[in-house]
Amino acid sequence: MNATDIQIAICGSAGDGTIAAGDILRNAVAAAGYRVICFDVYPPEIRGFGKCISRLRITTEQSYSLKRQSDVLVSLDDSHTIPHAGEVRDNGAVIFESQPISPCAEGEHMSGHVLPGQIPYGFPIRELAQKATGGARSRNLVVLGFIAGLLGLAPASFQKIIEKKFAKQGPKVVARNQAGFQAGFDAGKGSFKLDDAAFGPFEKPASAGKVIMLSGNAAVVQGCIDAELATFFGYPITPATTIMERLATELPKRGHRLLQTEDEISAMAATVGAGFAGARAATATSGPGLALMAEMLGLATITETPCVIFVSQRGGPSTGMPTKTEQSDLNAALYGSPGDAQRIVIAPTNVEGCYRCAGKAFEMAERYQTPVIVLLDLYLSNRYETVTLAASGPPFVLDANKPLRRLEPGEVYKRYALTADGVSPRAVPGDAGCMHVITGLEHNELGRPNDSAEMHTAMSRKRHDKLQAALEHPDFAVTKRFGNTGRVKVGILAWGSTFGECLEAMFMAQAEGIVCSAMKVVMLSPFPTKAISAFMDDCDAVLVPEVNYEGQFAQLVQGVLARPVVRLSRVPSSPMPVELILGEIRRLSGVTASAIAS
Amino acid sequence: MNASASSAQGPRRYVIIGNGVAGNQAAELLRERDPDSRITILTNSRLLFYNRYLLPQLFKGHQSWHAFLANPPEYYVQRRIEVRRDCRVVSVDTRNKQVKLAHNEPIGYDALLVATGGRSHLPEDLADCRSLFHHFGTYEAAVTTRKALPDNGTVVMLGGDMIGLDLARTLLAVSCRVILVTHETTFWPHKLTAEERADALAALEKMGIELIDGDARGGVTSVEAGAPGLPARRVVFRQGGDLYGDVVMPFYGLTPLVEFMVGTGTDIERGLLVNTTLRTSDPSIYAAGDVCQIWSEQDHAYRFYYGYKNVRAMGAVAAINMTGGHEHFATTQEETLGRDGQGHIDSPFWACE
Amino acid sequence: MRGDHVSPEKSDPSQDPFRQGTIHYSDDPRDAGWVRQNIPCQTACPAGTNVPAYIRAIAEGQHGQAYEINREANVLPGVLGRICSRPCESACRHGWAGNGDPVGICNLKRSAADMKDASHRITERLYAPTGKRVAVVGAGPAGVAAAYDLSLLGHDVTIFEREEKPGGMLRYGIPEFRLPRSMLEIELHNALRLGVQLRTGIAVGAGKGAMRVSTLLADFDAVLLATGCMAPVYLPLRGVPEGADLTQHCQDVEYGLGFLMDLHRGQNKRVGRRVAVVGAGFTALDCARVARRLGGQEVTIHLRTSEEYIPVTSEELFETKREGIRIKGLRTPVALRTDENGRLTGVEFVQNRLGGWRENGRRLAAPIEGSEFVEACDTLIIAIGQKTVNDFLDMRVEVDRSGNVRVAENGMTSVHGLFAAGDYVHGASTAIEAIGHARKIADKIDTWLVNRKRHRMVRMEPVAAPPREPAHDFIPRQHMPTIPLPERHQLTHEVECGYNRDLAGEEAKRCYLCDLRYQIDVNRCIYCRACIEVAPRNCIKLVCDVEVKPDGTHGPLQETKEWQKVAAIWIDNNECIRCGACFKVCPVHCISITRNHFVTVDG
Amino acid sequence: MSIPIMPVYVDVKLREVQESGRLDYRSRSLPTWCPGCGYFAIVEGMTHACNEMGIPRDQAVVVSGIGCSSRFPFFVDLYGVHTLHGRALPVATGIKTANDRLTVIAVGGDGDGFAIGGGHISHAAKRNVDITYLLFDNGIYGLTKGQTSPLSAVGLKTTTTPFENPERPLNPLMMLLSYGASWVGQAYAGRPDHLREMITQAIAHRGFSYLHILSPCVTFDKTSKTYVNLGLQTRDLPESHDPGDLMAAMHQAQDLDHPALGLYYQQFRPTLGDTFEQVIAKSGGSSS
Repeated sequence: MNATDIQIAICGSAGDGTIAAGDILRNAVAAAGYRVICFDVYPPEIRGFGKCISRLRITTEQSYSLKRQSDVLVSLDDSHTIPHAGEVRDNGAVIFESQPISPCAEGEHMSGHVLPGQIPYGFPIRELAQKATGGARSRNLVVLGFIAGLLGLAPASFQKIIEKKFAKQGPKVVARNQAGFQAGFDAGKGSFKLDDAAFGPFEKPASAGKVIMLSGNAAVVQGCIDAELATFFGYPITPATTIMERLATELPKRGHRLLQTEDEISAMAATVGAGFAGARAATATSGPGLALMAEMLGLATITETPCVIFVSQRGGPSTGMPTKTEQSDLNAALYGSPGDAQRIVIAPTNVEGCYRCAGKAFEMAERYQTPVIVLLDLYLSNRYETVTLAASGPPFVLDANKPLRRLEPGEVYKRYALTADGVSPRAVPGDAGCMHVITGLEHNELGRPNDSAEMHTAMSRKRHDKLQAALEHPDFAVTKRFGNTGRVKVGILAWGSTFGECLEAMFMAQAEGIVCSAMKVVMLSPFPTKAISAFMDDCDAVLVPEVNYEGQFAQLVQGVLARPVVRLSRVPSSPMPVELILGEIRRLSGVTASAIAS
Repeated sequence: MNASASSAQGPRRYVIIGNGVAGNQAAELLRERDPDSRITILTNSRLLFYNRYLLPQLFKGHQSWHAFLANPPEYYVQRRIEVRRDCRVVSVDTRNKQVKLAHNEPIGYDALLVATGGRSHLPEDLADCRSLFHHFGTYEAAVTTRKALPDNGTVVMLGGDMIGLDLARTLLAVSCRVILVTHETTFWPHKLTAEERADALAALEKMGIELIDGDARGGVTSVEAGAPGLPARRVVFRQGGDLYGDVVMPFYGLTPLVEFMVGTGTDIERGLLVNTTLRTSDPSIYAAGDVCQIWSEQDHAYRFYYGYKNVRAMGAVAAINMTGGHEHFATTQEETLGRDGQGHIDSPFWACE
Repeated sequence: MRGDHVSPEKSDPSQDPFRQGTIHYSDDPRDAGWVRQNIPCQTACPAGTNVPAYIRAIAEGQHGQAYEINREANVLPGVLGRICSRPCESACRHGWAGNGDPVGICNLKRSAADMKDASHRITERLYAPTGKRVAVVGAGPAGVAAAYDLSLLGHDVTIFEREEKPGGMLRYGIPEFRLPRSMLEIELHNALRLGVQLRTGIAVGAGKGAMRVSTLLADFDAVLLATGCMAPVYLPLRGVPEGADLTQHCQDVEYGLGFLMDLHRGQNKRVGRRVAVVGAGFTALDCARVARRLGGQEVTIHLRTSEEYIPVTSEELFETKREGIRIKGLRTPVALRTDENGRLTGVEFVQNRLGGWRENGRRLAAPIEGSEFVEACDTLIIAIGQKTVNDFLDMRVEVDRSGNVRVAENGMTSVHGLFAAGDYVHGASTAIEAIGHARKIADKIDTWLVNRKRHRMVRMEPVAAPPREPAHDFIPRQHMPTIPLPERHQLTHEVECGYNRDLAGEEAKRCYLCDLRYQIDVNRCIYCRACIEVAPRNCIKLVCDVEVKPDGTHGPLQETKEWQKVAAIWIDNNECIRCGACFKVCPVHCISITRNHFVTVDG
Repeated sequence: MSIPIMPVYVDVKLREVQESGRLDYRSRSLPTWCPGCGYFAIVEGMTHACNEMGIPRDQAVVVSGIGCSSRFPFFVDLYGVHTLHGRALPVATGIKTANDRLTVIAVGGDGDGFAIGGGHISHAAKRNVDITYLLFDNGIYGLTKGQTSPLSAVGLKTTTTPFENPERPLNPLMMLLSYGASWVGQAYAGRPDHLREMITQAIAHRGFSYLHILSPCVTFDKTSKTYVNLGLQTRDLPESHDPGDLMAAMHQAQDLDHPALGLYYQQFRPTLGDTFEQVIAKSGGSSS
């Protein structure tokens, strides 16, 4: 098999254009038909001294996570890149500036850190940029060109992407950046190739459906659009901001509305208001914003107002680590409101899942009249993957409301009528004769305040029971098992972005002869007890890897099922390392489940 | 910023400029003799040390550079020998004991070994045609030359030192045509009498090399790109006449690579001048290999010594003396041009393990 | 509603009123120190040529103006543009580590002379006549430069020259293929036509029929000796008495300068097939190249030291090698080998090793005992230097150990009214050094004669905007076109062709214009580092300290990365390549540019 | 106008700056703002002001919220609190309540102050808590990479207003004047000398002082509040302006096209600390 599998890491200081370079690169290779997975790491400051890394894995078949070792590492800032020199494999390439402008102390130049097995490629990046463009700004494009030239990628798709990316800034800027790319390309092509990272000959595969390059957040936006989101309210917060930014462009084009409110409190309030008025409504935030929204989420739960909240998690608690990924808002998403705050929480595991979950979230919100939290994290929001969109069009139901029955003459509309499935037909302003009041106070079927024990019990039960149907929501897999079927030594149970790493680790373990399988859990509330319980029955040991300290999901599983699991809870400020999971699989495949339980 | 290492505190720092036979031999011995020291090899090359004497094999079939590596990467890891590749040395600050790299980084040293070797010499009157020549000095250059040479193609060799003649043997073996334009440097570094030279030239002809008497033709005046439909290069002679080839390669002997040492106060004539302990006029700087001119008591002159054995011996002597020993370099190398069984010339400079 | 404050009217920072300054003259030693430290070419030039100013003129296409700027310092620009030893280029900032190759200052000087309009009129700034009479002995570069200056200053000058024509070493010591005589004639004529009386063919000396120095002292108010270094330094050889003239000893031996002078006086010179030249200077190279043109087949230059240490430009060395001349180092001739007829068959050399350093920065060589060897040759040309002779004086003049005449602070020798300049004072040097020295002495003679004084100030002229473009930094040094090798057989065919207009324009753009001084107004700076962001190299620094030396120059700026210690953001003019990027980006317009040069003022 | 260009001697300047003592007020590490950012002028101005006023470094606290500007406490060598988005003023009020002797300076950006924290300003002004509030107005959200802010100009294209900002910006000076702030002034980062003077006055004022500082965001706003535009638009308050005349101040504050720099309004009235004392006095207690 002549499959391409190349991982490129570009590392620089904030302001070096590191992320922009990664963006052009991924779009260019995707346009050439490759599958890409990509994740950028960047600091909270715009400029200054923070480290940015853009990592891309480019493959012929879609991969599930980044590799531990890159094939090519590019340094736009040696002080940041030097600690990463070790991540390049033997015979891989390390590309760096050969003529820095200021003197460096001994040991501060990249060339001093290239390991013996790696191939150094020093070249005058800044000088080429200045020669080709008259300034040093285009260093990142020079470097991109160099990569393309060295690895044998055709420049045409790059030039097209560059043109597209800089078109807004005028033809001069486009030309300048293209010249920078070309200068780097010539230098890369002219360099004697000594490393062995190369793109093999590759036919763009004829794919069913449309293959596009999306970040997790962009996929969310695509899902919102395909589900015909009508109103959006938001407040900037990393790493969810790009959802609003994209929607700000996309919604008006479709006659829909977006408003940037003064804070998350207001954003959530407006979302509930629009939901009440019958429009598909959403907001997006991260942990700190979720905390501000907690009060208003409770209102949505008690008023049974459909609304969708995208929560992209970052390192917490409090302001925490705004530009570092973590899966530690699970508890806040599940429970983070006063009272029994029932809600649906779903968590996609890859970019394609972001698209599906986003669209399905609106269906569920309407179908079950509840806030739906779609739990992403920074790693998923910001990573890019190639996604195939079905040729048959969006797979979403555009009106999932329970049909409103025509009222008998003299009948009073019961907004919270107790029904078999717990869902009461919902009227919205404009529906004739169904005028009602929603309130944050506990209420009766009519929506009037009522704090009797019976009513509170009945309403609590209603709000709880109606959600159980979501576990059977049509065309939506709440869990899915991969790997070996039947009895296995080790079963991995995982949620969210970490599942990619789990799958990668599972494949590696299988290659080592370990019988194992992995289950992704997409729906976290209500809890898919049956499916998970059945999976655990098959496993000698169950491993739960997640990126938080307390093992929030493991706790949930143990709490619900009262069965032992092995926790792999780490907070590395980055995605869970594959080899860590693999190590645990290896360890567990040697011992029995009962040994662990004791 | 002051990176100059101090021998008073901490391990000694040895810096070797050059990644060839001499430098690597020295590094190995330095590690043996001073296990705690820090050893750094600086090289312009992007590759680890590889065997340049084997490069003619490239013309027998494709081989990646891996095949030429003298040591695997782990060798350097295990011996804690730092190899800084893709680094160009621009000067040496002998007062502060720092090597300055082109990217503006200083590398401090306690003892420095210059083992940069030589580059193929190009007479000044051919400087204008510099870009039209093909070379053989590095893996990259050799591969580029091989790619430019079609099957059964024609190679014009100018000069014809022993490095070139070694390549010529291989080229003949793969059915290439070799035209040699003779020059006083033909057979360099052998020193031949007029008789010996005539004899050796005859042997070359017998091997199948076509000879052009460069002296009689007044020497090469220029090399030009060939006209369309003709081979890629045209060589023009001073007394008139020309000839064509697919590649033209200068083999006029070697020029020591010492530019970065100019201005350091270290004695240079053509190469770095050293005594028989291979120490230069600067007590912390040694030199070994094709870059140094060694004082010969016998000849009462500074002279060069070539050949794998000599160069390796120099690396060893330098390393021993840099670590407190007192060894003198003495050549064991046969320097006369010999003959093999078929009467073909055979040079001790071709000898290689 | 507008207040008193004047805001910048346009985005163009050059419109900032703070920049609309007037010219300022300073005699603060720090400003003089700045100019000396920052304009390395001008500082290196013995005549103090204002290099940035004339290169700027060439860049603007004003070749005539460039010629005039040159002529203020050096009255023979067209000549020096061809044969100067170029101390300026060795000092040029563009040639500093990491900056590439030095600007072709000398080639540009030549282009100013070559390309000025045919109708170009030179300007002269004449003082009123003083009625004083000055005699100058020797019409070489020093004599001509001094005579020219003295005549401008209003004195009546007479030059006495031994040879038939003026020019000295320039005419008799430099081959025509390096310096065409037409250019020399014009510039000498322009230098002397303001009323200098030129009397050639008149030897000044003690001999019969010669003009005596004592007579001159009696007839003139002042006498300037500029007789140069015309006697060869003798080569000590085994079996030859010390100080003996080797040309008398063997007919195949020549002294370099004598060889060239004979040739340029019109003699028919011959050389053998194999020519050995001993010596390391321009004269040695010239002799070798002449020998090649006279039919020498194997011409070799033998050096005591090695190529690294010889005082010639690399271009000259390269052209010499291209003409097929071999250079061999580390050897000293020790004896001649002759056949039974007394004809030269070879030279015996001894092998050298490099020794210590001479005071003048040159390298010493020490012979290695027992390492003698013979190189066969048919002609030996000895060009190891010249020295002064004083036997023409008919009076006692104090000399130093090496026989050079001593001059006092006021330029006078130990004899009242007798001055000396050029190589005659310093020993053999270069044309530009001779000119530079002669001008200083001329100034002192003027002061002595009529008690006038002049001194230097720094003129600071505001510059509205950076005149350079960043792209100029990437222009490579433009090579001097030369005639092809086969055409180099004639002695009179000039080898170097000179730049054409395009080449000169491109090369002129390369000049950093080091006379531009970029300064930050520390009071207005907000330390935002926008300038550092765009700096092309480490030229703008966060500074905590600096040392000012007694001569007004600065030591290195002490940098810090601690915000608490950053007392100023300052442009390190030593690193600055005058690209102007900082000027354009400064948000509070606190960077100013001035053009700084020395001016000489009366009083 | 023609001023002779006088040479600047770096040795003299370095000594002058070092001896002034103002470098002591800076942090050790370099500010991480984008090069060219106007905020540099503000931190410079503040160190100048504190130095000139002789405020002991351990007697001053800088309180900030979230945003580029709110990194400010890290770049001065004073006590500092980096609080949550929009919440600088309440924290500052708490500090001042606990210890009246401290010099408390709240800093923040236009988003922090007038969007998420907008509700707090009115109350801080009303109470006349004796703190200085330096508001850095660059008219954009910098830290989250260029979204529209409440002070963004109409028509500004930002990432969240890709079809141009349709909303009128707030008029903060009018707001503060009407909230009853007892010292209201405006300065511009591009005029560092004037800015320095205004910061000094603002800190010196006893009561709630509000200094609005126009400052370009060189990274995300290339069209609106740029150095070029602000240089052209800003003007000085007329010399005849009476800072005691609230109506005149409001009149001046109306001109958003040509923002006037200087002290708009100043009034002396009891501070929050004074009223605490009054309450204590009324209750019959006495201060400790």
